[in-house]
Amino acid sequence: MTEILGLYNYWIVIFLMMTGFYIVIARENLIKTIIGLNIFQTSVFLLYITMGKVTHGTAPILKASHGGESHGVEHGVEHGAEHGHELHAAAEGHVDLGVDAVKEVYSNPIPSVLMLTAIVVGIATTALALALVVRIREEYGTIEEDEILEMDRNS
Amino acid sequence: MNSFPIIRVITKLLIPYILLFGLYVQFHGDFGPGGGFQAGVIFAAALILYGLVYGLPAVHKVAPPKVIEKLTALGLLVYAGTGLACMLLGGNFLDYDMLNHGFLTELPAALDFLPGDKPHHFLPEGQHLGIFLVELGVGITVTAVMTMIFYAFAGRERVTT
Amino acid sequence: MIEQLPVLVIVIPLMAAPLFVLIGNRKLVLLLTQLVCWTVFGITVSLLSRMQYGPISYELGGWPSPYGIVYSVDYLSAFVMLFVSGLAAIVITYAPKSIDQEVHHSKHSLFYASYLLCMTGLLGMCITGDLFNVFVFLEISSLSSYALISLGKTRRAPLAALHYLIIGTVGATFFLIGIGLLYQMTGTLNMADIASRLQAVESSRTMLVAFAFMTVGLFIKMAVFPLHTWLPNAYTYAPSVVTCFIAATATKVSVYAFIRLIYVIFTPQFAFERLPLDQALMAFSLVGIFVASTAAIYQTNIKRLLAYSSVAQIGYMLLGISMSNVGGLTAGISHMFNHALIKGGLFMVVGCFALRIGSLKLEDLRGAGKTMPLTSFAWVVGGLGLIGVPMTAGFVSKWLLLTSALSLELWPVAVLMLLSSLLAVVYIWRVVEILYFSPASHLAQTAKEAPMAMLIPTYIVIGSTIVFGCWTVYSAGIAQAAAKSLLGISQAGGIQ
Amino acid sequence: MTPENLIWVAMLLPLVAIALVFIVGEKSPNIRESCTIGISVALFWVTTRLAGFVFSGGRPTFKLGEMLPGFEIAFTVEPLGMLFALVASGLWILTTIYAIGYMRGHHEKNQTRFYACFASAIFAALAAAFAANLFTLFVAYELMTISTYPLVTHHGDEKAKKGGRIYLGILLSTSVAFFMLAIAWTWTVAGTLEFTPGGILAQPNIDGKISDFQLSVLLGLFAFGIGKAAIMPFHRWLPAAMVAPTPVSALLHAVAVVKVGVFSILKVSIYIFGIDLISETRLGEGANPVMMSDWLCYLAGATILIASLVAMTKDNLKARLAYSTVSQLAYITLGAALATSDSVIGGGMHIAMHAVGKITLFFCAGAIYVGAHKTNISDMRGLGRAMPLTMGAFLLATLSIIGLPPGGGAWSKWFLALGTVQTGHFWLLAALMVSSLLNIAYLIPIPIRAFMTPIGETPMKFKEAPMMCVVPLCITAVGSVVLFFFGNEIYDVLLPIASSAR
Repeated sequence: MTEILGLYNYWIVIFLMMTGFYIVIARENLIKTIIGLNIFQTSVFLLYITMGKVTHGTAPILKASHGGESHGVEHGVEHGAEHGHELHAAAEGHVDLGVDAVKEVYSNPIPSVLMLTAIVVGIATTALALALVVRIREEYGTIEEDEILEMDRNS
Repeated sequence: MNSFPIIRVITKLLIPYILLFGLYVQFHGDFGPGGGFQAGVIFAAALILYGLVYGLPAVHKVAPPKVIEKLTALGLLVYAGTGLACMLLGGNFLDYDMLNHGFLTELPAALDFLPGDKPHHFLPEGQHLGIFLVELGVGITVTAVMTMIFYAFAGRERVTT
Repeated sequence: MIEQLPVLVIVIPLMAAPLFVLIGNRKLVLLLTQLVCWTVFGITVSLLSRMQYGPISYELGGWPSPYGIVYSVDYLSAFVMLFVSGLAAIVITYAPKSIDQEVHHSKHSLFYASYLLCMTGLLGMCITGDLFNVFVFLEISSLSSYALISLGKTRRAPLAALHYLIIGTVGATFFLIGIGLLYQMTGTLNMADIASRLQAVESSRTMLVAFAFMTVGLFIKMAVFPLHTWLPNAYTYAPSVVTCFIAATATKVSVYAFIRLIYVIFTPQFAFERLPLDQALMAFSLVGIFVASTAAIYQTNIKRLLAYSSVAQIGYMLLGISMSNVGGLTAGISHMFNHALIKGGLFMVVGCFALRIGSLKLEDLRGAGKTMPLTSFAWVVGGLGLIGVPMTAGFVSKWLLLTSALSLELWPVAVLMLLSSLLAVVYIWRVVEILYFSPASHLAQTAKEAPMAMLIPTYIVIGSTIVFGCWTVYSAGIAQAAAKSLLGISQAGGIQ
Repeated sequence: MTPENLIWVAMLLPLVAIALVFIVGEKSPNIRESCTIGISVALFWVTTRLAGFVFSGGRPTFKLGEMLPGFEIAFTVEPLGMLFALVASGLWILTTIYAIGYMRGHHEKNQTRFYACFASAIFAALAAAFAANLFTLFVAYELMTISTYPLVTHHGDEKAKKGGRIYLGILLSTSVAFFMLAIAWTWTVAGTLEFTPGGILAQPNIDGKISDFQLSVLLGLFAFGIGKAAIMPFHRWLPAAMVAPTPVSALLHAVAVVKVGVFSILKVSIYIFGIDLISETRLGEGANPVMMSDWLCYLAGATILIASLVAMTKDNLKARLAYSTVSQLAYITLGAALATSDSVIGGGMHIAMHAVGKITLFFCAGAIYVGAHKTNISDMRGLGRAMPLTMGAFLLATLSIIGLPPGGGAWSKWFLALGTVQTGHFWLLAALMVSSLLNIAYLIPIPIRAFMTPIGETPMKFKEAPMMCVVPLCITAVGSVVLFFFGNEIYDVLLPIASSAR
């Protein structure tokens, strides 16, 4: 039971995903289709973000004592390698940052960062889709797909 | 919505703070949470709010569509230009470490008298400078794009069916 | 600067696109677009010529792999980039007159910017070694192609673009889900790193789900048979130039991504031995070839006819990929190249017809062979390539496919494949008869021959299908090198 | 010039002709046609030079390059191909002269396209004749199909379009569906496609890569895949192609196209299977195992008889000749399928004999059409008096086709009959004899009716076709008789291909 309930975030994701997908498939109204598409995309954002969250973890901000110094001094590959390693460790959920053995648990920032990009993509898609719908309405005078197809068939 | 004085006044009061908050988010981007995208959206929110309340002509005066269109491109160019600059300085694309300039990075002695904790950096360099520039570019583009989307939809004629 | 070439492929068009918006002058932008496209083509040529010294990898921002984003160039990606950028360049050289007629002047600079962005996205998908980056570039190319398609003259164009957008976004989101699940399992996004970590994970359920999502997502993007519904409308209603470019390159790049997915990330053992994907692919592609070719026979619009033929041709590529031996993979990869040339060329011919006749209905094209002899002849040559007549590029890939099917003793596949190419004879020859041996239609009678500025690029592409039909060192030869290097990765698993 | 150079010069000449024809174009037809004639004469001279080398035992080779890894475009000249090339290039001269008379007499359109396609068909025929491997042969074979399509649909009307559709449809379908499959199969089994004396499939057969039964299936794929050989039921394209102008029917459907088909079948049986493999592989258990090619022999026999019978029913002269061609082509296929050295030589000989005879008949049909505007045999009553030269030539050629001395066809039929006896196929011998009778029945009445009519009924308003038409047909008619006296020479020339097996 706990296994099923403990994964509640996935249940939510799946529920949203299917809701969105259903709307995309079933709705004739173009705007509603786009809304469905948005819900569908959002569910994926949630999937990523919940995946990155580590229980009791905080935001992954490096303390000045650690991050601040290292940034100014190290360069290039060394720097990158260390940085990458941290991120990588964070990805696995248990993080041991800093030599002074301060055990702090961070959430994995990468999924959130990825989603930032995906959100941008989503916005662009939605904007473009809406723009297309506006043009369609100007041309056909309706945004009901079945009516549009009917008009196309007749013309 | 021109005829609701309360909304007009409140909007006028709100907009400076929205803009200020946008700036905060923008310039905090290379230190902590925040950055160009969020800042851009906040900025654009201010413009859109203005447009909603005072009408499209008013906001066109503040941010002419032509300018906004060019800004979209400009922001992207700032971003890519930063990467290109790194390349021209001998590194890989977006290798910010190439942006180290060694100019006024430490606080000058003349300013020692300032009270409080002394900041680490005076002028950002390397990674900080790179991220700052990139975020700036992103901020400009996002502001412009968001506003442009608003313009595009708000500027359409009403269709009569 | 030479070591910077991999990133320049992306950066140059990416920076040029916003620059165009700033410039805004129609003529200047056109000139710059052509300049950029040819430069990028030059870079990809030099990248490919460097392949004999081994693959190149480029670390973005100096962050080493697997932490940073890596651009990696090997035979396969260099080859695909070469023909994508090459066709982009030749199509844009051909484009001005056609665009002048079909796209409103105020939109030209935005059109060229979108064109470059689309190319950037396609090239990026090829070059990047980071899985999430693939998604980003996929969306860049898709978004710009939605925009380009919606610029078509008829009012159906926006609707076709919107349909494509909805289906395409669902596909891309599926791909994104797959990436997420893979990331969850391996904690990395670098393709090579994922591959090595997946070997440790015995095929878990997550892996299966991830694989399924990504495969279906890409199937939508490459218009594999039952998921192809967006393609005919999108190709038909887009401006001619856009159709030339997208039809020649976009689906091929998705096929490329699919090859990477199977051969680099999941390994063919997983896809073809543990899962019966090879049989499924064969079934899908054969059914697709037959259904789409038959559909092509019954079309009355020449662009839609070619669109259905594209759906069918994707089947041949997948057929080759599903064989998972050097021969089959070589056939699949070289068919990507050959078909890009042939279909690009044929759509360029169609663009010439659109310019001079103004209609793409077959009945309006009747007798165009008299008034537009050069254009019509280009159709014949390209059509022969599509059918797969010897000495044309199409024959090379079909021959490779046939021999490798026989070497695997896939008799039914070989026979069905040959029978299916007879369908191509029917739909190509139908048009040939209409062009040459029918009483001229009202529109075709008064048409003039297409301008040289369009005919010369068309003939370069069509001519190259003959050149690469007779001389295959740089088409099938490179495809074979790519296939070998792909299978070299999986040789440990004992795939032949 | 070395023989190696002669090969590529020979193949280059038709290409030059294409270029010249296009450059000169409609502007000055006289120059265009003299170019074609000049080049065809040059080509004939080159092939005779080459023939000198080849018939004295040389096997010059010319490699053009690798088209695909492992698949070369290469040319090697051996006697059978040389004979075919000689026939094709020699008859090209005559056909060109004839075509000038015919096309001008008829005011045909699109003559530039006509001559260009003609030259490219000759190019394809030469490439096929010289092909060193099956792959090159296939490429040339397809090139032939494509380049002759515009000739078939030359008139551009609905009937021509329909004929062209059948022509292209059957030839392309069979070659793609069967021929290509057969080649790919051969390649996967044998690892080579080189034409090798003694065949390349014997070793894989011993190694068990291909069973006896599969060999038979492969032979079937080849026989049906080479649709140009017009084995029933894939013969429909040949009558359909008769919508073409007569010179086209003459050269292409008596010489180049159909002969490429049977030539390919001979090549395959001699150099891919090897006649020993065909004749020694037996299918079935028990006391009476059958030869693996038996079914093909009987199919060819059936084609011979059925096509002859169909020919009798045709009143249109060209249609009758077309079905006669189907029947005659099956002789050659029969020779390949019987796979004895005599039958193979007979088949090879028949390529030359039938070509010269049948082209004469077609020339005559065209001349009658030009001179008297008649296409139906029933209308030709008494024409012999008006057109004595034409009908006389017709009679001579008829003798050769039937296989009566002094027609050249007598020899090839003789060797084919020998082949049937050697392999014990007495039913086929009977078929050959019956078909000769049928030939008499459907060909002889034509000249007889033309000459043997009372003078009163003779319509005297017709006269001979232009000299450009009549001279070539007289030459070929004489040629078909002359060949009878050179039977021994041809036999000696072709002997190496049959004896190379061991």
